[in-house]
Amino acid sequence: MALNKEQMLDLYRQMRMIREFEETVAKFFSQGQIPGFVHLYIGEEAVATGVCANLEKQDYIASTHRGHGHGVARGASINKMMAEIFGRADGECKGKGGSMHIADVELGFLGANGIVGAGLPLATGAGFAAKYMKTNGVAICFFGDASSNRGTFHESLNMASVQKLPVVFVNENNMYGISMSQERHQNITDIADRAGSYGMPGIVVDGNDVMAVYEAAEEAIKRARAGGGPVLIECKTYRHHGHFEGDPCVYRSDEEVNAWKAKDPLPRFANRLQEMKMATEAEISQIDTEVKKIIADAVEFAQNSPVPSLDELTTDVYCD
Amino acid sequence: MALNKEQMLDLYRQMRMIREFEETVAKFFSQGQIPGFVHLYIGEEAVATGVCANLEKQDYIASTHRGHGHGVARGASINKMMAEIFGRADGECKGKGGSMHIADVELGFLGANGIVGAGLPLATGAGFAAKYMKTNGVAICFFGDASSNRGTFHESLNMASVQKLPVVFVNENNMYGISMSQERHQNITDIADRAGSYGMPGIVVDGNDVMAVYEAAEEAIKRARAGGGPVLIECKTYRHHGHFEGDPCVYRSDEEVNAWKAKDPLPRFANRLQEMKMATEAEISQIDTEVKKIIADAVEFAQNSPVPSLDELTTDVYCD
Amino acid sequence: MAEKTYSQAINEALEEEMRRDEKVYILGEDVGAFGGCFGVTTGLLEKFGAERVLDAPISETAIMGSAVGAAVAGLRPVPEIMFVDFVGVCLDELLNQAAKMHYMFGGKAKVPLTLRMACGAGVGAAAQHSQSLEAFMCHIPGLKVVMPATAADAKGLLKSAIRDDNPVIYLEHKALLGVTGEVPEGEYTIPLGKADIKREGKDVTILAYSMMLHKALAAAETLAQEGIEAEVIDPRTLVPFDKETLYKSIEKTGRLVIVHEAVKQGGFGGEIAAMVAEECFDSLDASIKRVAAPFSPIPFASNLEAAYIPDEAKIIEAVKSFF
Amino acid sequence: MAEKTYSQAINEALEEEMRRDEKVYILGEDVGAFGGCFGVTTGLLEKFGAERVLDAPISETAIMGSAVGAAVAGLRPVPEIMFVDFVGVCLDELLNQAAKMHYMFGGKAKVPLTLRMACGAGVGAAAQHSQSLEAFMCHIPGLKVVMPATAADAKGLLKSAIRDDNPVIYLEHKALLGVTGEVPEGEYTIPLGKADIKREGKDVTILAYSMMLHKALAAAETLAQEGIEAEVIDPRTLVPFDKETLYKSIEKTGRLVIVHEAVKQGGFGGEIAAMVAEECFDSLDASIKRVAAPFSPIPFASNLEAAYIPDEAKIIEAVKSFF
Ligand SMILES: Cc1ncc(C[n+]2csc(CCOP(=O)(O)OP(=O)(O)O)c2C)c(N)n1
Ligand SMILES: Cc1ncc(C[n+]2csc(CCOP(=O)(O)OP(=O)(O)O)c2C)c(N)n1
Ligand SMILES: [Mg+2]
Ligand SMILES: [Mg+2]
Repeated sequence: MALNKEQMLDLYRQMRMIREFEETVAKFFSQGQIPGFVHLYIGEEAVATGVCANLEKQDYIASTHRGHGHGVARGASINKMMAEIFGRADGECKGKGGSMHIADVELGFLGANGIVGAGLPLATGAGFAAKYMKTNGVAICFFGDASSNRGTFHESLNMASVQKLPVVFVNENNMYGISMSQERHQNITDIADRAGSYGMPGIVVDGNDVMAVYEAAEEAIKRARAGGGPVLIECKTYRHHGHFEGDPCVYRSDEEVNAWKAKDPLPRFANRLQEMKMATEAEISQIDTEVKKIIADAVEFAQNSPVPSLDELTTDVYCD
Repeated sequence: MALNKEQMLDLYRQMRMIREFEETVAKFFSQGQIPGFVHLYIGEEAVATGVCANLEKQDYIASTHRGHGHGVARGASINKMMAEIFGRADGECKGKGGSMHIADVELGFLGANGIVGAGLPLATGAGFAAKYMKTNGVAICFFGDASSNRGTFHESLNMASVQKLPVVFVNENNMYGISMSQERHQNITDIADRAGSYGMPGIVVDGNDVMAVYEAAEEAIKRARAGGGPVLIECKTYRHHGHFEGDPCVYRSDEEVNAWKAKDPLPRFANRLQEMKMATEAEISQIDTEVKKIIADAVEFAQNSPVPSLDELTTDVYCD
Repeated sequence: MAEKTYSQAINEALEEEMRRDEKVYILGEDVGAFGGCFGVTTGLLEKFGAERVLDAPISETAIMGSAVGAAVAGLRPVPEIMFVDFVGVCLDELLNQAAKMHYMFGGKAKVPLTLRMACGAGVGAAAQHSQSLEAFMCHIPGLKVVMPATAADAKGLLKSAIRDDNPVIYLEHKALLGVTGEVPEGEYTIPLGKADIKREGKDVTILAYSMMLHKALAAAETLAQEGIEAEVIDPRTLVPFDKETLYKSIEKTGRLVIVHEAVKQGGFGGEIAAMVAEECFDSLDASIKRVAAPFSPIPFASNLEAAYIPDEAKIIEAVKSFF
Repeated sequence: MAEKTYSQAINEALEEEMRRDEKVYILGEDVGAFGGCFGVTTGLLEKFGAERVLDAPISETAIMGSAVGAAVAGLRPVPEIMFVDFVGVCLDELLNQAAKMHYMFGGKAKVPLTLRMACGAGVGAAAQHSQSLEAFMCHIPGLKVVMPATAADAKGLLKSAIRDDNPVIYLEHKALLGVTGEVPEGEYTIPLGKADIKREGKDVTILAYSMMLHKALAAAETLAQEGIEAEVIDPRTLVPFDKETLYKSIEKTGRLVIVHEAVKQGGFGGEIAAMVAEECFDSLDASIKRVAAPFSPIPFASNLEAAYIPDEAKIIEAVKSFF
């Protein structure tokens, strides 16, 4: 279905929101205001944005260690996400989870995950629940290129296929698992080809083109909702930052990074919007300004939120 | 390389040895003389036989819960194997392992294994060792159709491919994982197709034709020894007995079983030998008689062996 | 009340809970037409259909992980992993997903699932099919751990486990499956975390669970003939653990023997002994004894296996060392 | 002797053992050019090449399982799993393969491998990257478990682990990696199973390992100022465990505090307490105290994490409860 102007601008706004969110997190991390590990999504915004724009209320997403972008795209509260990353009481998880465990189950966001490949069976189960309860929902699983070498990938795609579940597996191929380039961690070029092992369709898409991602996801999700079973979509993309903040990136060249920065999904889509006469430069920079404000407010929200009360240490271990 | 008469008769003898071994185990199990779980290889003899006939001293095999046939084909002592299954002190493992853990590491037999799919990374490691130590050896991994759905399958084939290891993965597709038929446990017909996910060749072979298995394995092993990397060979076959002794087999029809029994690898190869004028009926029945004697002797050996001394309970936990 | 096997009691609990709540479903290898490796799920496929009794591929991480995902999304899965020995192939789904989600997400996720697994030795199944690994599970905050010893407890505890909003590990001992006992019909639940005094006594407390309860009761009968009255406590659930019942008994008897089939070193008996040594030290008149398996894998040969499994004689010996 | 970090000491041990024995190789995620997630393997790729320092795909079952296969086939692998938290994705390869092969095969197989994993909290890494899971490993017959607390011990124990013919679990605490100490140059080994009395004292025995040793030593200094002389024992290896050194100390002090960072319930401290309560009861003048983490996942927020990790104050409080 062709997108209208408003929808197109929403895609842009969403990507900008992720970018601004991440750059802000990077800044505060470098200042020592954020503890732990932080994995940023900068450069990959088109994937989460293009996929999640297709989702409905009853749908689920499972995410990864690089999860902020997925949360933003799924519509999780920017304020609460930021507060969570700062480890504050008003965070999505009361400050108990942090960057690697941001979640909002009510929104169908099954959480970032610190265990590579752990989201794959979770999404499979959420898809099973949708089918079982006939909610007409789908489950999306985001996962990285290197994660496609974990056993959970294999077991989950096989099970989803055998049970014909409404699950769309979205591979974010940013060409590296930490320092391991794809050609060193697997002897194939297109991860989408692995779909054949499970008798499901596998599709390759330009992951830096938000429209292309949107359309591929649209078709796969439609198919899944209609009972057609799972699909594997591989989105070729790149992370601009290191694996985690602080990574000196000895394993890749400046040329490679620059070549990919030239394909940055944000200016690319901004230009396209203008070419298509969907937006003027002024409209775009207005969005940028609005987003900046939202993120700045989120930082304020986070910084004003208290640290969790020490009573919280041993609550939420069990529910009654 | 074309096999000569002696080699051909050896293939037959090996298959007969496995068959006789297994039928004997079945008999004593049904009499309550063998404890625990027993999974028989009857019907699948051509696979282990055809593959192992290609092996050299420095090679390794990793096996499964259905491991007697692999042990026999690798040349493990018939007496000690039988004694092990009876739980006696003179068994391959002093009676501590039993049917599911028969092993003879000096012979390169890395053991039967009670954990489905566990042999895959073990064989990968043995293949790695061969390459690392430049022994010119290869490692073979036998595993079932249903085992190809475990994560270890995926991780091992990917690693073997990336490291270009001399490993041949031999899938024994007997169409069932316990009660689950292949079409219910995976949405593909040929498991060999999964090789594509790892950029390695995948070959389908008639697993009830010992010559076909021999030839496919010969080529794959040659390639692996020459540094060409791993291969996946799928052997289509069938188990005549239940999953384990005592299984009433409610999940499959008599017609199906009978159709496969008509393709029994033993009479089939016996006929072929006669057609090829490689053996007379008399020669074949002489082999059968010799084998019967060897197995009868093994039973005697086992039954005459004492049960392990109670001191053995806590030895061999650590080596010094 | 009808006489039923432990296995039938489990089957009955599954059936009743599936009838009571449509969100309950079963997922595991060969749980359908085959009825499970030990026949425990026999007949459920016929009663509830393949949508609620799902045969799974041999993919334990997908079985467990999808159960966690489905639970978070609102279902009440009852996955089966055939043998607790296999828990190592899908432990991450328990350790880092099911157990931690409620906490990591600040209380916003619930993971109401009950994982059934067969445990224990005694059937010649050797080192990889005979273990008792409850200690792993008891060390993971967020999990509950249930180990019934009788048919009635098997039913009542399983029904409670399935209704619990937390991930519950339910370990059924394979050598108990055929053991019979009186089982209440219909609605019958036992709260998780409540020990049961299976035999009263004043001279010594024996704490034993699962298969070992039966050996402890037999030992107690023998000891009674020699004038030693043992109180035999079955904790039934290890997490949460009913300290009160145990401490009260120790106050009375002053002596404690802990019995479990798991390897002694690092077993849950150590935790219980440590708890008692910390919180109940003044009630103790003597050292705490543990009767448990030696620090070795489980051997195949029948005579070795029999020597491996703690038995009546070893329990009696431990008790007598006090007198 | 040179002052080195714990991390450098590990690196040095790896380098020396790789030079000594060609059969030693390293396999893990990002252990090559990246130098490992924490930089511990920095420089080894350059020294030994990609055939002996192998970057692996994210495939922990293949990393562990292939290491087991290679060990049985004659090599001495030193695999790295980045965080002990990930052990659940490859536990079967430890539990049912590496640990049991020697026994199951009647003594005919050897599995000489050393698995390195980072453990511990204190860096804000939250629930799935901060755990101390040694209790699992200590409950598995066939494994040895090593947890060094100082740079010198890190070196000496790792060299012994690599030379050991059994599978050894070597847990390095991530918050200790940068801590410095005197490290002997060249050949320097410490036998597995030998505790070290890190501080002598007569009033109370504190048993602490890994990161907690340092907190125990700090607590002991504070206590000394108040006239309480604590003996601080570092077991260094949990399996095999040096009971003798501990029991001797308890005979002298009559009081025991066990400190570990792992969750208290089901932690290895329970085993130690139980051992003492069973075998050394008469030497005890008071109940056995354990200082350990609460029964909860590890929280992210820095203040919660700090409250979670056992500290000097809690150790002092436990000791003082005796006096
Ligand atoms: C099971 C497991 N193994 C290893 C890690 C450490 N680790 C975290 S992220 C990562 C790389 C993931 O690469 P990829 O899947 O391509 O995702 P990307 O980081 O590129 O987005 C690794 C090895 C982990 N968290 N979990
Ligand atoms: C990890 C694990 N899961 C389940 C089992 C139980 N089990 C033993 S054999 C088997 C079926 C194996 O099927 P397949 O791989 O096709 O081999 P086959 O028995 O047909 O030779 C199952 C489920 C096991 N031993 N290990
Ligand atoms: Mg990547
Ligand atoms: Mg099969």
